[in-house]
Amino acid sequence: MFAQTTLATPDVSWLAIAPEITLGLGAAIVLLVEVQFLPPIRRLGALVGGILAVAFGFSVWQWIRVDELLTTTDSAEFLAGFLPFGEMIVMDHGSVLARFALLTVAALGIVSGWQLFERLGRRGAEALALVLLATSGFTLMASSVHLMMMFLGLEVGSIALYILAGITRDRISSDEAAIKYFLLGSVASAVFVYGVALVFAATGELSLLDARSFLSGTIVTRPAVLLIGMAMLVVGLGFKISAAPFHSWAPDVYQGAPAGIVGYMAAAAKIGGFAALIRVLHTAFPSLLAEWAPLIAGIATLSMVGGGILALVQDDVRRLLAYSGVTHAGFILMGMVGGGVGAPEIWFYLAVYTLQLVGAFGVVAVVAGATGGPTPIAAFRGLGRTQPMLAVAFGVLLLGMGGLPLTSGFVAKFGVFQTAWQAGFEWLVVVAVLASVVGFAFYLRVIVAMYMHDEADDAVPAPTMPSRTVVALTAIVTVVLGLLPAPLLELTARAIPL
Amino acid sequence: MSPEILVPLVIAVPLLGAVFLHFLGRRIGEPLAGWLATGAIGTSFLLGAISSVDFIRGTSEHGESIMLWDWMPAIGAAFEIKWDPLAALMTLVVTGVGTLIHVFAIGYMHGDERFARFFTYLNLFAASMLTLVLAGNYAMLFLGWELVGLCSYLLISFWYTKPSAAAAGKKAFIVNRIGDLGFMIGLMLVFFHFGTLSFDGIFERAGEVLTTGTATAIGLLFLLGAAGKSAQIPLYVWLPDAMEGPTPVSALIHAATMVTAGVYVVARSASIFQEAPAAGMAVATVGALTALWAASIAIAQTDIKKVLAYSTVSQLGYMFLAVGLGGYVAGIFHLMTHAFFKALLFLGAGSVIHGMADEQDMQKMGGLRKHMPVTAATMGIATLAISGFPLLSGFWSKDEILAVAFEAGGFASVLYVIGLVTAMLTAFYMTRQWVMVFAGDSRWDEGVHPHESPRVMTVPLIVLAVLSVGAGLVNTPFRLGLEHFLEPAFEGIAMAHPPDGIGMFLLLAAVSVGAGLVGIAMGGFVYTRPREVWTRFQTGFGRLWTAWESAYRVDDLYGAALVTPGRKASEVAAFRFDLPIIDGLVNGVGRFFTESGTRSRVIQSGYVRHYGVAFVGGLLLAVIWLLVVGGA
Amino acid sequence: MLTWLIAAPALAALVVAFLPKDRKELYLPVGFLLSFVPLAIAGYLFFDFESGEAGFQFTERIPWYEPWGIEWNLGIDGISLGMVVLTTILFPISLAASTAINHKVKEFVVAVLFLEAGLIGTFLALDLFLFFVFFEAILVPMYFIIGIWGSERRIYAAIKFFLYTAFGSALMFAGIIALAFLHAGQEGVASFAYQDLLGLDLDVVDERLLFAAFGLAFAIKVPMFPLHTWLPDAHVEAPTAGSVLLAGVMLKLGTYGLLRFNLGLFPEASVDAVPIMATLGVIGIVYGAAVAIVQPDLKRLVAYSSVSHLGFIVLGTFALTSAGLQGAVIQNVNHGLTTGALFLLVGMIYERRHTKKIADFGGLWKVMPIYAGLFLFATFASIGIPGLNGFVGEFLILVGSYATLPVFAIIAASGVVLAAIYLLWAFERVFTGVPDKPENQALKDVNGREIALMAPLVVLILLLGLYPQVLLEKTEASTEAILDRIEAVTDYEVPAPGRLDDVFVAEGAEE
Amino acid sequence: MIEVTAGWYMSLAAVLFSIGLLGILVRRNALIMFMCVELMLNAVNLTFVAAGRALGSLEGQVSVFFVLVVAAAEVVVGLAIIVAIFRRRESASVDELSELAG
Amino acid sequence: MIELVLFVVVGSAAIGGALAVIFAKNPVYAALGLLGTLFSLGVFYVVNLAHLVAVVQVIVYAGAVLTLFLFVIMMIGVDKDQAGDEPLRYQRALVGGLGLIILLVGGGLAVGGRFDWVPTASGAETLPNGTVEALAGRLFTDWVLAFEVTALLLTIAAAGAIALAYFKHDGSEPVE
Repeated sequence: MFAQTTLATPDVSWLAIAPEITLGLGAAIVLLVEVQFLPPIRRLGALVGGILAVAFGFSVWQWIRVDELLTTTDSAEFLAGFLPFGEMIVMDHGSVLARFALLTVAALGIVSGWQLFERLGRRGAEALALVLLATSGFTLMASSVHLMMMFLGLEVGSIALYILAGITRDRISSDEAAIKYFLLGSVASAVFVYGVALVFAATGELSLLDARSFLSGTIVTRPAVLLIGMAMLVVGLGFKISAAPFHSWAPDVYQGAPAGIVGYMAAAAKIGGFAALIRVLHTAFPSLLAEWAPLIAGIATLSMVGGGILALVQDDVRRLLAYSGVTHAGFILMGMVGGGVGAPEIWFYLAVYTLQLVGAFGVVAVVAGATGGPTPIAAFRGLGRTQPMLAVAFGVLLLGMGGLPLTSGFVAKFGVFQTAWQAGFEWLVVVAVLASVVGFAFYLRVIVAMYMHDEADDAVPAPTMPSRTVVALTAIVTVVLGLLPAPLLELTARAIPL
Repeated sequence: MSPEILVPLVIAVPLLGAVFLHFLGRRIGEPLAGWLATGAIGTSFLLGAISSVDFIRGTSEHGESIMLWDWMPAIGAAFEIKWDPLAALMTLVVTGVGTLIHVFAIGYMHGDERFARFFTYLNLFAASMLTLVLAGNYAMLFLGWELVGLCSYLLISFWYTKPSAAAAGKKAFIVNRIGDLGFMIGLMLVFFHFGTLSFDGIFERAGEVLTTGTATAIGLLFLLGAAGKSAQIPLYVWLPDAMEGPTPVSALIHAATMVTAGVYVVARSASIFQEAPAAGMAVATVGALTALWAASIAIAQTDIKKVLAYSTVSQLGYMFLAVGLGGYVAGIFHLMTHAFFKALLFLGAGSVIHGMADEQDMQKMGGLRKHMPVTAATMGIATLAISGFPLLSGFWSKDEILAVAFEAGGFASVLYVIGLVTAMLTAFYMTRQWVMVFAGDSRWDEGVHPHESPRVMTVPLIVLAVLSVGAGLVNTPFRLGLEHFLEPAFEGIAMAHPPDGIGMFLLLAAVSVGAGLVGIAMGGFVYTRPREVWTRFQTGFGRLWTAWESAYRVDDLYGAALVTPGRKASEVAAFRFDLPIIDGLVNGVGRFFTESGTRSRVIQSGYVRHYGVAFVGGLLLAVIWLLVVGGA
Repeated sequence: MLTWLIAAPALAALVVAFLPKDRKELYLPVGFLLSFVPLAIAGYLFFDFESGEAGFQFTERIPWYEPWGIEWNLGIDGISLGMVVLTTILFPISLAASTAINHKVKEFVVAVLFLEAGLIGTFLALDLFLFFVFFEAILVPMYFIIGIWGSERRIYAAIKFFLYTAFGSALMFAGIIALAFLHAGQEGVASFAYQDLLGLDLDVVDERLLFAAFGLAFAIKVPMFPLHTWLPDAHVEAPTAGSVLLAGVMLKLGTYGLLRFNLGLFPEASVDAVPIMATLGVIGIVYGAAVAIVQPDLKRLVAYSSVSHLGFIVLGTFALTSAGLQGAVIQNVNHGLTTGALFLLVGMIYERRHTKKIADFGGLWKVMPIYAGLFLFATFASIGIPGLNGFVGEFLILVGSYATLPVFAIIAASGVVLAAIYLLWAFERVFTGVPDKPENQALKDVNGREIALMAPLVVLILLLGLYPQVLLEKTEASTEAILDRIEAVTDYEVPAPGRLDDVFVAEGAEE
Repeated sequence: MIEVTAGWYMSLAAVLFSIGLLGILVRRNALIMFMCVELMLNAVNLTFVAAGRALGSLEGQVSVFFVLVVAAAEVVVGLAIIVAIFRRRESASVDELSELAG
Repeated sequence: MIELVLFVVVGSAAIGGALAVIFAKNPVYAALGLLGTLFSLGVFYVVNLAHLVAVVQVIVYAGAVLTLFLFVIMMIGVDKDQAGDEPLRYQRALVGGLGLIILLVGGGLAVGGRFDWVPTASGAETLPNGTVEALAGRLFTDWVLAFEVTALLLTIAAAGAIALAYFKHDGSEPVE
């Protein structure tokens, strides 16, 4: 009786989503194992480590596969592998890079914040699962070439982060962080999806590629809807990357959320947000570059200057890092004003910066101590004498964020500066170089505290082995990439989006 | 041996002496250190003498320039020696007088804890002075020029624990520097126009390269420099203070040698001044005025060394008068004779001070004649010599200068009159000094037991006395030995000469000798009488005398006009401008940022709904921007 | 070779860093000994250097990351040679002078050695990107040296120093990027190599902007009036070694940069900028000296004297005559030696009395004659007494700049007088008179180590004063080359004093 | 007669969206702020549907489903957070949560 | 004609409900206002040929979500602290300003007909009256990945709810 309609199955490329599947299943497994066996949290940690490793392995495989695809002549095979699932997501170097970055950040974040997970006890399992899920969400967001897909990924990531922000119950400020993050975040995503709707209304397309071809094909006589939609997309993502004036959540959340997880939260949101921003603006609206480039430049300026000035007067290192994150959002946005050509520099900057971020928050977590209490700059006094190794690493990381030559931060800054200059935004570069000087000003305040003041009253606990390793690792990478950036640069150089 | 080797040694020997004494002087100690130093400079006297034989014989006319090594080739500066009669003469004077003063100093500095160091400086000075006179280019000349200044600084403030001495040394150096400023600028011009600083490169082409304008400029700038070194108006103020130094220093540096450097430079640059008569006249005028000015001050001084100091200034004025008018031989001639008798005077004064246990106030002396006969006799001779007593050295040289001035005529005849008056004053105050010190009855405090100085000090006095008597004979109107000797050095220069003819000579001589005798008579008449007479005599001049006594209060004037305002100015610059304004601005920038930071913190009020407002506001801005740019 | 010259101190720093914790007494000696390695290399370079050779020697070029056109591009010429040698000489001395450092000795030695590596790198780098890397990186060790081992207001001074200079170099960084892309625009490929960038033809506006960007960075480093106020603070607070290196080498980055990059890359703009730069230079000379006169603190006084002396270098540089440039180059070295010596001496007295206030002293000559002698020597070197090095540079500069900037030269000459005033007055107050204060009477004279520290400086001061040819003959070709380039690309003509035609031109000017 | 184009519906949606947006700013009860978010999401849905119809594309309607799902998930989490906070401090006013500032 | 009437009536109802949400003193009224809006939107969905959506709208939103809201409202008590006062200074003014701007921009666009837009070529074929099957087709072919991702969402929601709101009976937390 029922009319049999045959559905045309889309090209399915399991490889393209293998990491996400791993993560998703992994999360489920973690939860189930926890419920079933109540294992010690360490076991779960090992398990999560394994999951991340597997996911990373898949990503590497993807990378290789992408290289192959790019060499194939068979267009069908190419499309099937490159744009699987009805062109919902793309498997290109950019998306794989995003996976590398996010997985690394997740691993390091968990390790450096391990104390927290141990303290969470049974809730630790949920926390771990949520980290995995958030990661998968952001990877999807980064690899999607379809607005709704992007929205879903964004939500998966964000909602997980809202929960993580409020997951610890020992501190009131954790609640505040969670609710602020959640309310503002959901408004932002509402704005984003409204933008999706408007773009859909204006172009009739949700797929970025189709939208581009539509826009390149037709002259939009009444672009109001399209433009408003675009603005809303930019704003929605601007919130995720905490660019001024959409940054206001960042300081409070960084300060309120448990120290152990902030590093990951900040880094993951930035990676996903920027990956999406590149895709939306470059893949869908290259024809409107002239319109949105100035807008991006404006946001960048506001972020660099405003963030810098506010960071100058912070007393809590977490807030300081939050505002510095705002300035960094501004710097990274500079790489976008030239369109897609800046993508490699953006990716380099993201990789470098997020590593430093995680490392820095690793230190913060140590100083915050088990309770994840407040971390005023005063708490870092005399760290150079009490915890020399920690202090040196932190100093390196801070100077790296400041963009001091011989650190990776400098190379990264140089990259985005030159793309902006190439794009004809000389004034933006001038603003940026001056802003980076302001940057030094507030990073130095911490260094001053560490090296030029006497010890604080309550001694800083010795860092645990895991966090020690993470901090050291990130610091070393910062220096090494500052001396020999070429390998990573050659990697990111391939990440030109469609 | 040929000068190429010997002449460099003239400089090298005392220099090595200085270096040696610097490191080992303390070890070998007194008096050997002194004898070593004396030996060093004595050696270079001999070397100089040997090398200048040819000039005296007249076999080698122009001498030669000896290239040692490159210094600043970009501006034609090298370590090169110009060995010509002028240099030779200066060398002999410097080393000759220098040797005698070294000997004297051995006795004078006896017992000083830094005995050896003193001779180190003396030798260093000798080397520097010789560098100055032997220099083959202006750069090297300037090298010596500055080094003698340095040595004079070291020697004036030799007794540095005396604040006055330290201050005097500093003052001397800085005032000299002001002069050097002029000299340096002069050198800049020279280099700019000649492209080199080497004498040979300059003097041949002076005529073709220089216009009167530039020549005058250079000349005046050199005059400024010379005025600094040779203590002429307006820069003479350091010399009286320089008397803080040990007396041998005053004799050597501030009477015989260093202060004559200015005269030497003018003579050396004759070919430049030739292009600039105005500059020459300026030199002469400055000289004449200084002569009178200083002489008038000397009249009223009661410090035995101050009298000599102002007298030196005044005599240097004579030399300037001469060289300014082009009477180079006359100038140099007087330079030489003056070196002898003024050195003698200073040493004599030193001997007196020595014998009087460091008493310098002439009012506390008198009647020393019988206690220190040698000193008295020798100083008497010197006094007569400087007063231009016939047939003594001063007579010949001074008369030649006056004669030159007379001959030049025109404005110069005014200068001649000034010179004449000065001659009279000189005679007066010198006689006054001698009488106050040696004649009359003793006025010294009890406890003081004046005694003749040891042989080592008196011998130099005697030698110098002989020279003061006889040195004049090298250049008399009847036998112009010095003139012939120096001529090669001034080849191509139109030199001013005294009028020819014995009659004229006798007439002028008579006039000046008359002036001198008047002075002597007056001095003798007043100051052999008891004190009341002097005071009546002095009060007779009223305010004028006090003005002289206080040296016209020029120091106070400079202090009020230059030093204090300068200090004020730099204080304002440092504490009213640099710190509050410039640095204030810098810190202001920093404060601006932090301030704006603190102010903008209110935006981050912590109220989520405020954040919402910010968010929505941003959103609207973005929308509106895109709509506007997108042309919707 | 050059790479090793940079690497040697860096490696030395690592060696020290990995010395065992319990052998504290080793840190300083080891660092000191290792700092002779770069000195040896530099010495070799100096004697192997081809005199009369205008171009760069011992060059090394290895691409760093082609797509961006950045390279590891080193070379040395007459202008940098002197600075490199000076640097390598001053470092062992300042290390040996740091026995008073009693806490965090290891960190100190490491910081100093890294600073050396950075400074040498800055002088050798021919790739502008690389140059900037070093130029900025050296701020950190110096920042720590001032901030950790300095005196009371060290933190204020350190931060001020860091931010002020970083601010200056920020715009230069933009300028460097701009240059690279201008090159890309003309040659198709972005390049930061000095050799390539020389070939650019810039339009007037660009060139002036770039000149300004670079100029600002270097003017702050020099420091030129009115950007000098960080210097006194930094000097006063820094430890002895810090002051010596700051004044001796770091400030020279400014003058070196002006000479190498502003003159080298932007000849047109340089010629146009002569009035401004010369004015600032002369103001610096007079103003610095005037302010120095009344400074109550010895180090502040010497710091302001540096402002004054470096004014001479700026003037000489922008006089654009061969004598002026040679003077500037050699004065760079001279000032390093004399001021270094002065700071060493002040440091010695500070270690004994823990004060730098002139008012606290008096009559020291009596209690420590050798010290007084050394101080007097350095003082006169700084005043510019002929026969000592200071004179050679200043005299060349003055005589050289008269040809093009007569008025400026004349005003500048007055700095010579002022120098005598402030230095001798200070000397008088510190050393002469009787030592009335009890704590001064007990002072010990300099010991063997301290004399050994000063000895090389004294020797060099005399050597460069009496026979500057050792350096000048090597620099001449390079300075001439710069002038030739300026003459080639602009209508400016370097005056050759003494040429009769010039003389007549000058007459015309006078009438 | 006037024809009701999709533009009308979209305008209506825009109005609703704006109301929701401003509502967030004026209400300080977390729950109600959260309702405002729902309001915004519904405005989005209306846009999707209307536009989808006008374009004759199903994508609009499909999207609505996902928006719904997201909304549901958000509700769960959001209410959980609100409840958790309420447990601690007996109030749902966000104005009382303003320790973190500056 | 009917559509116009519907639009005016229901549309005003929707707006009314929305306004109720942001102005009602009592959270319950706010919830009911929201409910009204949801229903009116359901109507519009029907009008716009999105029947399935309309149904889901009513069931899911009105049925589930709203109930949940009301439940929580009841649980945490209906606090009347939402008096007319506004603790934050300038807040009202700011919001008013923003509203005004929105009004101006939106109004301007609407008047200028700018917010109206041209249905594009792809809109040639019109939707079938009854789209369930077609929807299913879309969902399970091209959108299948998105469909799966919603699974992640729900997992998160579940895990999150537990993590956040899970307490022992004594009210103390399992952590301590």
